[in-house]
Amino acid sequence: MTEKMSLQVRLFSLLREQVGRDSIEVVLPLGASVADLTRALRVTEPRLTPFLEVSRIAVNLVFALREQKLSPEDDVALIPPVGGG
Amino acid sequence: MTEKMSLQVRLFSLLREQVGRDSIEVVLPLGASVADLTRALRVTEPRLTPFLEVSRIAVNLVFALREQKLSPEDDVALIPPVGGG
Amino acid sequence: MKNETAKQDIETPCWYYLSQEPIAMETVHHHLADPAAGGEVVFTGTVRNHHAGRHVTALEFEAYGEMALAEFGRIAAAIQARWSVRKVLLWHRLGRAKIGETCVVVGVSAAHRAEAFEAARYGIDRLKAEAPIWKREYFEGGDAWVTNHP
Amino acid sequence: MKNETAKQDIETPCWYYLSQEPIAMETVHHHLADPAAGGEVVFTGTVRNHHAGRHVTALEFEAYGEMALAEFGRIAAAIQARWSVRKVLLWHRLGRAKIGETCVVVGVSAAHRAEAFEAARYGIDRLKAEAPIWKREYFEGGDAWVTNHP
Repeated sequence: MTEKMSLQVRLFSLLREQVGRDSIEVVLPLGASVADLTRALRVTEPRLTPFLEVSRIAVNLVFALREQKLSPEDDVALIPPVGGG
Repeated sequence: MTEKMSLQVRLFSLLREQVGRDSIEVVLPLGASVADLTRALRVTEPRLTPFLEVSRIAVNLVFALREQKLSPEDDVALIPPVGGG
Repeated sequence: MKNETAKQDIETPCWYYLSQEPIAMETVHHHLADPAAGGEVVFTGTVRNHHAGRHVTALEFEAYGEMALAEFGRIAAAIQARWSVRKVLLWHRLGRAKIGETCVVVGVSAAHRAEAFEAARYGIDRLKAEAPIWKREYFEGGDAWVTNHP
Repeated sequence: MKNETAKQDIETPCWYYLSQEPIAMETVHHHLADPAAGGEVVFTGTVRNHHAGRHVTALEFEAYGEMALAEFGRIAAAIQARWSVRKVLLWHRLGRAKIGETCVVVGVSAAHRAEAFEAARYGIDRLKAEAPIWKREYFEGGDAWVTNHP
Protein backbone atom coordinates (compact mmCIF):
# COMPACT_ATOMS: atom_id res chain seq x y z
CA MET A 1 0.00 0.00 0.00
CA THR A 2 1.21 3.54 -0.84
CA GLU A 3 2.22 5.73 2.09
CA LYS A 4 -0.23 8.57 2.63
CA MET A 5 0.04 12.20 3.73
CA SER A 6 -2.63 14.48 5.06
CA LEU A 7 -2.79 18.15 4.02
CA GLN A 8 -4.90 20.97 5.40
CA VAL A 9 -5.96 23.15 2.50
CA ARG A 10 -6.89 26.73 3.43
CA LEU A 11 -10.10 28.17 2.00
CA PHE A 12 -11.00 31.82 1.57
CA SER A 13 -13.91 34.11 0.74
CA LEU A 14 -16.51 32.42 -1.48
CA LEU A 15 -14.93 28.97 -1.05
CA ARG A 16 -14.87 29.25 2.74
CA GLU A 17 -18.54 30.21 2.66
CA GLN A 18 -19.49 27.40 0.26
CA VAL A 19 -17.87 24.76 2.44
CA GLY A 20 -18.59 26.41 5.77
CA ARG A 21 -15.03 25.98 7.04
CA ASP A 22 -11.74 27.82 6.59
CA SER A 23 -9.79 24.69 5.72
CA ILE A 24 -10.36 21.18 4.44
CA GLU A 25 -8.33 18.01 5.01
CA VAL A 26 -7.19 16.07 1.97
CA VAL A 27 -5.41 12.69 2.09
CA LEU A 28 -2.96 12.05 -0.76
CA PRO A 29 -0.22 9.53 -1.60
CA LEU A 30 3.22 10.73 -0.49
CA GLY A 31 4.84 12.53 -3.42
CA ALA A 32 1.53 13.66 -4.92
CA SER A 33 1.56 16.77 -7.14
CA VAL A 34 -0.53 19.93 -7.16
CA ALA A 35 -2.59 18.42 -10.01
CA ASP A 36 -3.28 15.37 -7.83
CA LEU A 37 -4.44 17.64 -5.05
CA THR A 38 -6.89 19.41 -7.35
CA ARG A 39 -8.36 16.06 -8.43
CA ALA A 40 -8.63 14.91 -4.81
CA LEU A 41 -10.41 18.12 -3.80
CA ARG A 42 -13.11 17.39 -6.36
CA VAL A 43 -13.81 14.07 -4.65
CA THR A 44 -13.35 15.20 -1.04
CA GLU A 45 -15.56 18.26 -1.37
CA PRO A 46 -17.87 18.31 -4.41
CA ARG A 47 -19.11 21.79 -3.45
CA LEU A 48 -15.67 23.10 -4.54
CA THR A 49 -15.92 21.55 -8.03
CA PRO A 50 -17.41 24.57 -9.87
CA PHE A 51 -14.59 26.78 -8.54
CA LEU A 52 -11.56 24.55 -9.08
CA GLU A 53 -11.18 25.47 -12.74
CA VAL A 54 -10.70 29.18 -11.98
CA SER A 55 -8.80 28.80 -8.70
CA ARG A 56 -5.06 28.47 -8.13
CA ILE A 57 -3.15 26.45 -5.56
CA ALA A 58 -0.61 28.27 -3.39
CA VAL A 59 2.13 26.28 -1.68
CA ASN A 60 4.14 27.99 1.04
CA LEU A 61 2.75 31.41 0.08
CA VAL A 62 3.62 31.09 -3.63
CA PHE A 63 1.35 30.13 -6.55
CA ALA A 64 2.36 26.58 -7.53
CA LEU A 65 2.70 24.86 -10.89
CA ARG A 66 0.57 21.78 -11.58
CA GLU A 67 3.60 19.45 -11.63
CA GLN A 68 4.98 20.66 -8.29
CA LYS A 69 5.36 17.83 -5.70
CA LEU A 70 3.79 18.30 -2.29
CA SER A 71 5.15 17.32 1.12
CA PRO A 72 3.29 16.92 4.41
CA GLU A 73 4.83 20.10 5.88
CA ASP A 74 3.62 22.33 3.04
CA ASP A 75 1.31 25.23 3.75
CA VAL A 76 -1.35 24.77 1.07
CA ALA A 77 -4.19 27.11 0.08
CA LEU A 78 -6.85 27.18 -2.61
CA ILE A 79 -6.96 30.70 -4.05
CA PRO A 80 -10.15 31.68 -5.89
CA PRO A 81 -10.08 34.66 -8.31
CA VAL A 82 -8.84 37.71 -6.42
CA GLY A 83 -10.51 41.09 -6.04
CA GLY A 84 -8.07 43.33 -4.23
CA GLY A 85 -7.44 46.98 -5.02
CA MET B 1 5.81 110.05 -38.11
CA THR B 2 4.57 106.61 -36.96
CA GLU B 3 2.35 106.52 -33.94
CA LYS B 4 4.09 104.96 -30.94
CA MET B 5 2.99 102.77 -28.04
CA SER B 6 4.71 102.13 -24.76
CA LEU B 7 4.74 98.64 -23.20
CA GLN B 8 5.85 97.56 -19.75
CA VAL B 9 7.57 94.19 -20.11
CA ARG B 10 7.65 92.10 -16.94
CA LEU B 11 10.96 90.53 -15.94
CA PHE B 12 11.48 87.52 -13.68
CA SER B 13 14.19 85.60 -11.84
CA LEU B 14 17.60 85.89 -13.52
CA LEU B 15 16.41 88.64 -15.89
CA ARG B 16 14.98 90.71 -13.05
CA GLU B 17 18.29 90.40 -11.22
CA GLN B 18 20.37 91.24 -14.31
CA VAL B 19 18.44 94.43 -14.96
CA GLY B 20 17.73 95.27 -11.33
CA ARG B 21 14.02 95.94 -11.97
CA ASP B 22 10.91 93.79 -12.33
CA SER B 23 9.78 95.46 -15.55
CA ILE B 24 11.22 97.52 -18.38
CA GLU B 25 9.54 100.07 -20.64
CA VAL B 26 9.82 99.59 -24.37
CA VAL B 27 8.55 102.06 -26.97
CA LEU B 28 7.37 100.52 -30.25
CA PRO B 29 5.46 101.64 -33.36
CA LEU B 30 1.73 100.93 -33.07
CA GLY B 31 1.05 97.53 -34.62
CA ALA B 32 4.49 96.14 -33.80
CA SER B 33 4.86 92.39 -33.49
CA VAL B 34 6.38 90.15 -30.83
CA ALA B 35 9.50 89.84 -33.04
CA ASP B 36 9.75 93.66 -33.13
CA LEU B 37 9.55 93.72 -29.35
CA THR B 38 12.41 91.24 -29.02
CA ARG B 39 14.57 93.39 -31.33
CA ALA B 40 13.70 96.52 -29.37
CA LEU B 41 14.58 94.84 -26.07
CA ARG B 42 18.08 94.22 -27.37
CA VAL B 43 18.56 97.94 -27.94
CA THR B 44 16.73 99.22 -24.87
CA GLU B 45 18.47 96.90 -22.43
CA PRO B 46 21.70 95.28 -23.73
CA ARG B 47 22.06 93.28 -20.50
CA LEU B 48 19.09 91.18 -21.67
CA THR B 49 20.75 90.28 -25.01
CA PRO B 50 22.39 87.00 -23.94
CA PHE B 51 19.02 85.72 -22.65
CA LEU B 52 16.69 86.76 -25.47
CA GLU B 53 17.56 83.75 -27.64
CA VAL B 54 16.35 81.26 -24.99
CA SER B 55 13.47 83.32 -23.59
CA ARG B 56 9.84 83.45 -24.72
CA ILE B 57 7.42 86.37 -24.82
CA ALA B 58 4.07 85.95 -23.08
CA VAL B 59 1.17 88.18 -24.05
CA ASN B 60 -1.88 88.27 -21.81
CA LEU B 61 -0.70 85.17 -19.90
CA VAL B 62 -0.12 83.05 -23.04
CA PHE B 63 3.12 82.31 -24.87
CA ALA B 64 2.99 84.35 -28.08
CA LEU B 65 4.10 83.59 -31.61
CA ARG B 66 6.70 85.88 -33.23
CA GLU B 67 4.21 87.27 -35.77
CA GLN B 68 1.58 88.20 -33.17
CA LYS B 69 0.69 91.92 -33.17
CA LEU B 70 0.88 93.85 -29.92
CA SER B 71 -1.48 96.52 -28.60
CA PRO B 72 -0.88 99.07 -25.86
CA GLU B 73 -3.23 97.28 -23.42
CA ASP B 74 -1.38 93.96 -23.64
CA ASP B 75 0.15 92.45 -20.55
CA VAL B 76 3.61 91.49 -21.79
CA ALA B 77 6.29 89.42 -20.06
CA LEU B 78 9.71 88.07 -20.96
CA ILE B 79 9.88 84.46 -19.80
CA PRO B 80 13.35 82.96 -19.37
CA PRO B 81 13.76 79.15 -19.28
CA VAL B 82 11.55 77.76 -16.53
CA GLY B 83 12.54 75.56 -13.59
CA GLY B 84 9.35 74.62 -11.79
CA GLY B 85 8.63 71.21 -10.35
CA MET C 1 5.14 49.89 12.81
CA LYS C 2 1.85 50.41 14.55
CA ASN C 3 0.27 47.58 12.65
CA GLU C 4 0.97 43.97 13.48
CA THR C 5 0.58 42.78 9.91
CA ALA C 6 3.03 45.38 8.63
CA LYS C 7 6.44 44.31 7.46
CA GLN C 8 9.42 46.41 6.61
CA ASP C 9 12.44 45.52 4.55
CA ILE C 10 15.27 47.48 6.13
CA GLU C 11 17.94 47.21 3.44
CA THR C 12 15.77 48.32 0.53
CA PRO C 13 13.28 50.65 2.17
CA CYS C 14 9.92 49.03 1.44
CA TRP C 15 6.75 49.03 3.50
CA TYR C 16 3.97 46.47 3.34
CA TYR C 17 0.74 46.98 5.22
CA LEU C 18 -2.53 45.17 5.64
CA SER C 19 -4.71 47.12 8.03
CA GLN C 20 -8.18 46.98 9.46
CA GLU C 21 -7.91 50.71 10.19
CA PRO C 22 -8.21 53.37 7.49
CA ILE C 23 -5.12 53.99 5.38
CA ALA C 24 -3.28 57.11 6.58
CA MET C 25 -2.00 59.15 3.62
CA GLU C 26 0.31 61.11 5.91
CA THR C 27 2.07 57.85 6.78
CA VAL C 28 2.29 56.92 3.11
CA HIS C 29 4.00 60.17 2.14
CA HIS C 30 6.17 60.10 5.26
CA HIS C 31 7.52 56.67 4.32
CA LEU C 32 8.13 57.53 0.67
CA ALA C 33 9.91 60.82 1.39
CA ASP C 34 13.56 60.57 0.46
CA PRO C 35 16.05 63.42 0.20
CA ALA C 36 17.60 61.78 -2.87
CA ALA C 37 14.28 61.21 -4.68
CA GLY C 38 13.12 63.78 -7.19
CA GLY C 39 9.64 62.38 -7.48
CA GLU C 40 7.08 60.18 -5.87
CA VAL C 41 4.02 58.61 -7.50
CA VAL C 42 1.19 57.38 -5.32
CA PHE C 43 -1.73 55.41 -6.69
CA THR C 44 -4.77 55.45 -4.42
CA GLY C 45 -7.79 53.24 -4.97
CA THR C 46 -11.02 54.28 -3.31
CA VAL C 47 -14.31 52.56 -2.63
CA ARG C 48 -16.62 53.52 -5.48
CA ASN C 49 -20.33 54.15 -5.05
CA HIS C 50 -21.27 52.11 -8.08
CA HIS C 51 -20.08 48.99 -9.86
CA ALA C 52 -21.57 46.94 -12.67
CA GLY C 53 -24.68 49.11 -12.62
CA ARG C 54 -25.28 48.56 -8.90
CA HIS C 55 -25.39 51.20 -6.21
CA VAL C 56 -22.67 50.06 -3.80
CA THR C 57 -23.02 50.94 -0.11
CA ALA C 58 -19.81 49.43 1.33
CA LEU C 59 -17.03 46.95 0.65
CA GLU C 60 -15.44 44.30 2.80
CA PHE C 61 -11.94 42.95 2.16
CA GLU C 62 -10.54 39.61 3.23
CA ALA C 63 -6.94 38.48 2.70
CA TYR C 64 -4.73 35.46 3.03
CA GLY C 65 -2.57 37.83 5.06
CA GLU C 66 0.71 35.97 5.18
CA MET C 67 0.71 35.31 1.46
CA ALA C 68 -0.52 38.80 0.56
CA LEU C 69 2.40 40.35 2.46
CA ALA C 70 4.78 37.88 0.79
CA GLU C 71 3.33 38.90 -2.59
CA PHE C 72 3.78 42.60 -1.71
CA GLY C 73 7.43 41.76 -1.08
CA ARG C 74 7.73 40.02 -4.44
CA ILE C 75 6.13 42.99 -6.19
CA ALA C 76 8.60 45.37 -4.51
CA ALA C 77 11.49 43.07 -5.43
CA ALA C 78 10.38 42.95 -9.07
CA ILE C 79 10.10 46.75 -9.10
CA GLN C 80 13.61 47.10 -7.71
CA ALA C 81 14.95 44.67 -10.28
CA ARG C 82 13.42 46.62 -13.17
CA TRP C 83 13.61 50.28 -12.18
CA SER C 84 15.94 52.40 -10.16
CA VAL C 85 13.71 53.35 -7.22
CA ARG C 86 14.34 54.67 -3.73
CA LYS C 87 11.33 53.45 -1.76
CA VAL C 88 8.26 51.31 -2.30
CA LEU C 89 5.06 51.08 -0.26
CA LEU C 90 2.09 48.72 -0.69
CA TRP C 91 -0.87 49.04 1.63
CA HIS C 92 -4.24 47.31 1.44
CA ARG C 93 -7.21 47.88 3.64
CA LEU C 94 -8.95 44.88 5.24
CA GLY C 95 -12.40 44.53 6.74
CA ARG C 96 -15.29 46.82 6.03
CA ALA C 97 -14.64 50.09 4.17
CA LYS C 98 -17.10 52.88 3.46
CA ILE C 99 -17.70 54.70 0.16
CA GLY C 100 -14.90 57.13 -0.54
CA GLU C 101 -12.44 55.46 1.82
CA THR C 102 -9.05 54.43 0.53
CA CYS C 103 -8.78 50.68 -0.01
CA VAL C 104 -5.34 50.39 -1.60
CA VAL C 105 -2.19 52.47 -1.99
CA VAL C 106 0.87 51.72 -4.11
CA GLY C 107 3.61 54.34 -3.82
CA VAL C 108 7.09 54.61 -5.29
CA SER C 109 9.74 57.29 -4.93
CA ALA C 110 12.61 57.51 -7.38
CA ALA C 111 15.31 59.87 -8.57
CA HIS C 112 13.53 60.23 -11.92
CA ARG C 113 9.80 60.63 -12.32
CA ALA C 114 9.45 58.35 -15.36
CA GLU C 115 10.60 55.41 -13.26
CA ALA C 116 8.28 56.30 -10.37
CA PHE C 117 5.30 56.39 -12.76
CA GLU C 118 6.14 53.08 -14.44
CA ALA C 119 6.93 51.28 -11.20
CA ALA C 120 3.75 52.43 -9.44
CA ARG C 121 1.67 51.38 -12.45
CA TYR C 122 3.29 47.95 -12.49
CA GLY C 123 2.78 47.62 -8.74
CA ILE C 124 -0.96 48.25 -8.72
CA ASP C 125 -1.53 46.12 -11.85
CA ARG C 126 0.28 43.16 -10.32
CA LEU C 127 -1.29 43.64 -6.88
CA LYS C 128 -4.75 43.49 -8.44
CA ALA C 129 -3.90 40.37 -10.43
CA GLU C 130 -1.89 38.39 -7.88
CA ALA C 131 -2.40 39.43 -4.26
CA PRO C 132 -4.69 36.96 -2.44
CA ILE C 133 -7.24 39.56 -1.37
CA TRP C 134 -10.99 39.29 -1.89
CA LYS C 135 -13.70 41.88 -2.00
CA ARG C 136 -17.32 41.57 -0.97
CA GLU C 137 -19.59 44.25 -2.29
CA TYR C 138 -22.61 45.39 -0.32
CA PHE C 139 -25.32 46.93 -2.43
CA GLU C 140 -28.96 47.75 -2.07
CA GLY C 141 -30.67 44.40 -1.70
CA GLY C 142 -27.71 42.12 -1.10
CA ASP C 143 -24.02 41.41 -1.28
CA ALA C 144 -21.61 39.49 -3.51
CA TRP C 145 -17.97 38.56 -3.86
CA VAL C 146 -16.51 40.55 -6.74
CA THR C 147 -13.38 39.60 -8.67
CA ASN C 148 -11.01 41.67 -10.80
CA HIS C 149 -11.17 41.19 -14.52
CA PRO C 150 -8.18 39.18 -15.77
CA MET D 1 -9.77 78.25 -0.39
CA LYS D 2 -7.35 79.33 2.31
CA ASN D 3 -4.89 80.57 -0.28
CA GLU D 4 -5.38 83.82 -2.12
CA THR D 5 -3.59 82.59 -5.22
CA ALA D 6 -5.72 79.46 -5.39
CA LYS D 7 -8.34 79.15 -8.09
CA GLN D 8 -11.07 76.62 -8.44
CA ASP D 9 -13.02 75.67 -11.49
CA ILE D 10 -16.46 74.74 -10.20
CA GLU D 11 -17.95 73.00 -13.24
CA THR D 12 -15.06 70.64 -13.87
CA PRO D 13 -13.63 70.12 -10.41
CA CYS D 14 -10.03 71.35 -10.71
CA TRP D 15 -7.83 73.01 -8.15
CA TYR D 16 -4.88 75.27 -8.85
CA TYR D 17 -2.62 76.43 -6.04
CA LEU D 18 0.48 78.53 -5.68
CA SER D 19 1.40 78.74 -2.03
CA GLN D 20 4.14 80.19 0.14
CA GLU D 21 3.15 77.66 2.82
CA PRO D 22 4.06 73.97 2.64
CA ILE D 23 1.86 71.81 0.45
CA ALA D 24 -0.66 69.86 2.54
CA MET D 25 -1.05 66.30 1.25
CA GLU D 26 -4.27 65.90 3.25
CA THR D 27 -5.78 68.74 1.25
CA VAL D 28 -4.56 67.19 -2.01
CA HIS D 29 -6.21 63.84 -1.31
CA HIS D 30 -9.31 65.54 0.09
CA HIS D 31 -9.80 67.47 -3.16
CA LEU D 32 -9.18 64.48 -5.43
CA ALA D 33 -11.48 62.12 -3.55
CA ASP D 34 -14.52 61.28 -5.64
CA PRO D 35 -17.10 58.59 -4.96
CA ALA D 36 -17.23 57.77 -8.69
CA ALA D 37 -13.45 57.55 -9.14
CA GLY D 38 -11.80 54.16 -8.92
CA GLY D 39 -8.30 55.51 -8.75
CA GLU D 40 -6.24 58.55 -8.06
CA VAL D 41 -2.63 59.16 -9.08
CA VAL D 42 -0.63 61.82 -7.29
CA PHE D 43 2.82 62.89 -8.42
CA THR D 44 4.83 64.64 -5.71
CA GLY D 45 8.10 66.40 -6.38
CA THR D 46 10.36 67.02 -3.42
CA VAL D 47 13.40 69.19 -2.83
CA ARG D 48 16.44 66.98 -3.43
CA ASN D 49 19.65 67.24 -1.42
CA HIS D 50 21.85 67.08 -4.49
CA HIS D 51 21.77 68.28 -8.09
CA ALA D 52 24.42 68.35 -10.81
CA GLY D 53 27.01 67.08 -8.33
CA ARG D 54 26.31 69.84 -5.82
CA HIS D 55 25.10 69.44 -2.25
CA VAL D 56 21.86 71.46 -2.22
CA THR D 57 20.77 73.09 1.06
CA ALA D 58 17.49 74.75 0.01
CA LEU D 59 15.44 75.92 -2.96
CA GLU D 60 13.55 79.10 -3.64
CA PHE D 61 10.72 79.34 -6.14
CA GLU D 62 9.46 82.42 -7.94
CA ALA D 63 6.48 82.50 -10.28
CA TYR D 64 4.67 84.77 -12.68
CA GLY D 65 1.67 83.89 -10.56
CA GLU D 66 -1.20 85.00 -12.79
CA MET D 67 0.22 83.25 -15.82
CA ALA D 68 1.23 80.12 -13.88
CA LEU D 69 -2.35 79.71 -12.63
CA ALA D 70 -3.64 80.30 -16.17
CA GLU D 71 -1.23 77.63 -17.42
CA PHE D 72 -2.42 75.22 -14.69
CA GLY D 73 -5.92 75.80 -16.06
CA ARG D 74 -4.79 75.07 -19.62
CA ILE D 75 -3.06 71.89 -18.47
CA ALA D 76 -6.23 70.75 -16.69
CA ALA D 77 -8.30 71.60 -19.79
CA ALA D 78 -5.94 69.61 -22.02
CA ILE D 79 -6.17 66.67 -19.63
CA GLN D 80 -9.96 66.80 -19.68
CA ALA D 81 -9.97 66.95 -23.46
CA ARG D 82 -7.77 63.86 -23.77
CA TRP D 83 -8.76 61.58 -20.89
CA SER D 84 -11.90 60.86 -18.98
CA VAL D 85 -11.01 62.21 -15.55
CA ARG D 86 -13.00 63.22 -12.49
CA LYS D 87 -10.76 65.76 -10.78
CA VAL D 88 -7.45 67.50 -11.38
CA LEU D 89 -5.20 69.34 -8.95
CA LEU D 90 -2.01 71.28 -9.64
CA TRP D 91 -0.12 72.86 -6.76
CA HIS D 92 3.29 74.52 -6.74
CA ARG D 93 5.18 75.80 -3.76
CA LEU D 94 6.61 79.33 -3.85
CA GLY D 95 9.32 80.95 -1.76
CA ARG D 96 11.96 79.09 0.16
CA ALA D 97 11.60 75.31 0.59
CA LYS D 98 13.77 73.01 2.66
CA ILE D 99 15.28 69.65 1.66
CA GLY D 100 12.61 66.96 1.64
CA GLU D 101 9.71 69.40 1.43
CA THR D 102 7.16 69.00 -1.32
CA CYS D 103 7.58 71.57 -4.09
CA VAL D 104 5.00 70.38 -6.60
CA VAL D 105 1.95 68.12 -6.74
CA VAL D 106 -0.04 67.01 -9.78
CA GLY D 107 -2.99 64.79 -8.95
CA VAL D 108 -5.73 63.24 -11.06
CA SER D 109 -8.64 61.03 -10.11
CA ALA D 110 -10.46 58.99 -12.73
CA ALA D 111 -12.83 56.08 -13.07
CA HIS D 112 -10.03 53.99 -14.60
CA ARG D 113 -6.49 53.91 -13.30
CA ALA D 114 -4.79 53.87 -16.72
CA GLU D 115 -6.23 57.31 -17.45
CA ALA D 116 -5.23 58.67 -14.05
CA PHE D 117 -1.63 57.52 -14.61
CA GLU D 118 -1.38 58.96 -18.12
CA ALA D 119 -3.05 62.25 -17.23
CA ALA D 120 -0.88 62.83 -14.14
CA ARG D 121 2.24 62.08 -16.17
CA TYR D 122 1.19 64.51 -18.87
CA GLY D 123 0.37 67.14 -16.23
CA ILE D 124 3.75 67.13 -14.51
CA ASP D 125 5.66 66.96 -17.82
CA ARG D 126 3.81 69.97 -19.20
CA LEU D 127 3.97 71.90 -15.92
CA LYS D 128 7.74 71.50 -15.87
CA ALA D 129 8.07 72.61 -19.48
CA GLU D 130 5.55 75.45 -19.61
CA ALA D 131 4.60 76.94 -16.24
CA PRO D 132 6.39 80.26 -15.65
CA ILE D 133 8.05 79.21 -12.40
CA TRP D 134 11.73 79.58 -11.60
CA LYS D 135 13.95 77.82 -9.12
CA ARG D 136 16.98 79.17 -7.30
CA GLU D 137 19.21 76.54 -5.79
CA TYR D 138 21.16 77.24 -2.63
CA PHE D 139 24.24 75.06 -2.24
CA GLU D 140 27.38 75.14 -0.18
CA GLY D 141 29.28 78.18 -1.37
CA GLY D 142 26.60 79.96 -3.38
CA ASP D 143 23.33 79.94 -5.24
CA ALA D 144 22.13 79.79 -8.85
CA TRP D 145 18.98 79.83 -10.96
CA VAL D 146 18.40 76.34 -12.29
CA THR D 147 16.31 75.49 -15.35
CA ASN D 148 14.62 72.27 -16.42
CA HIS D 149 16.16 70.39 -19.30
CA PRO D 150 14.10 70.77 -22.45
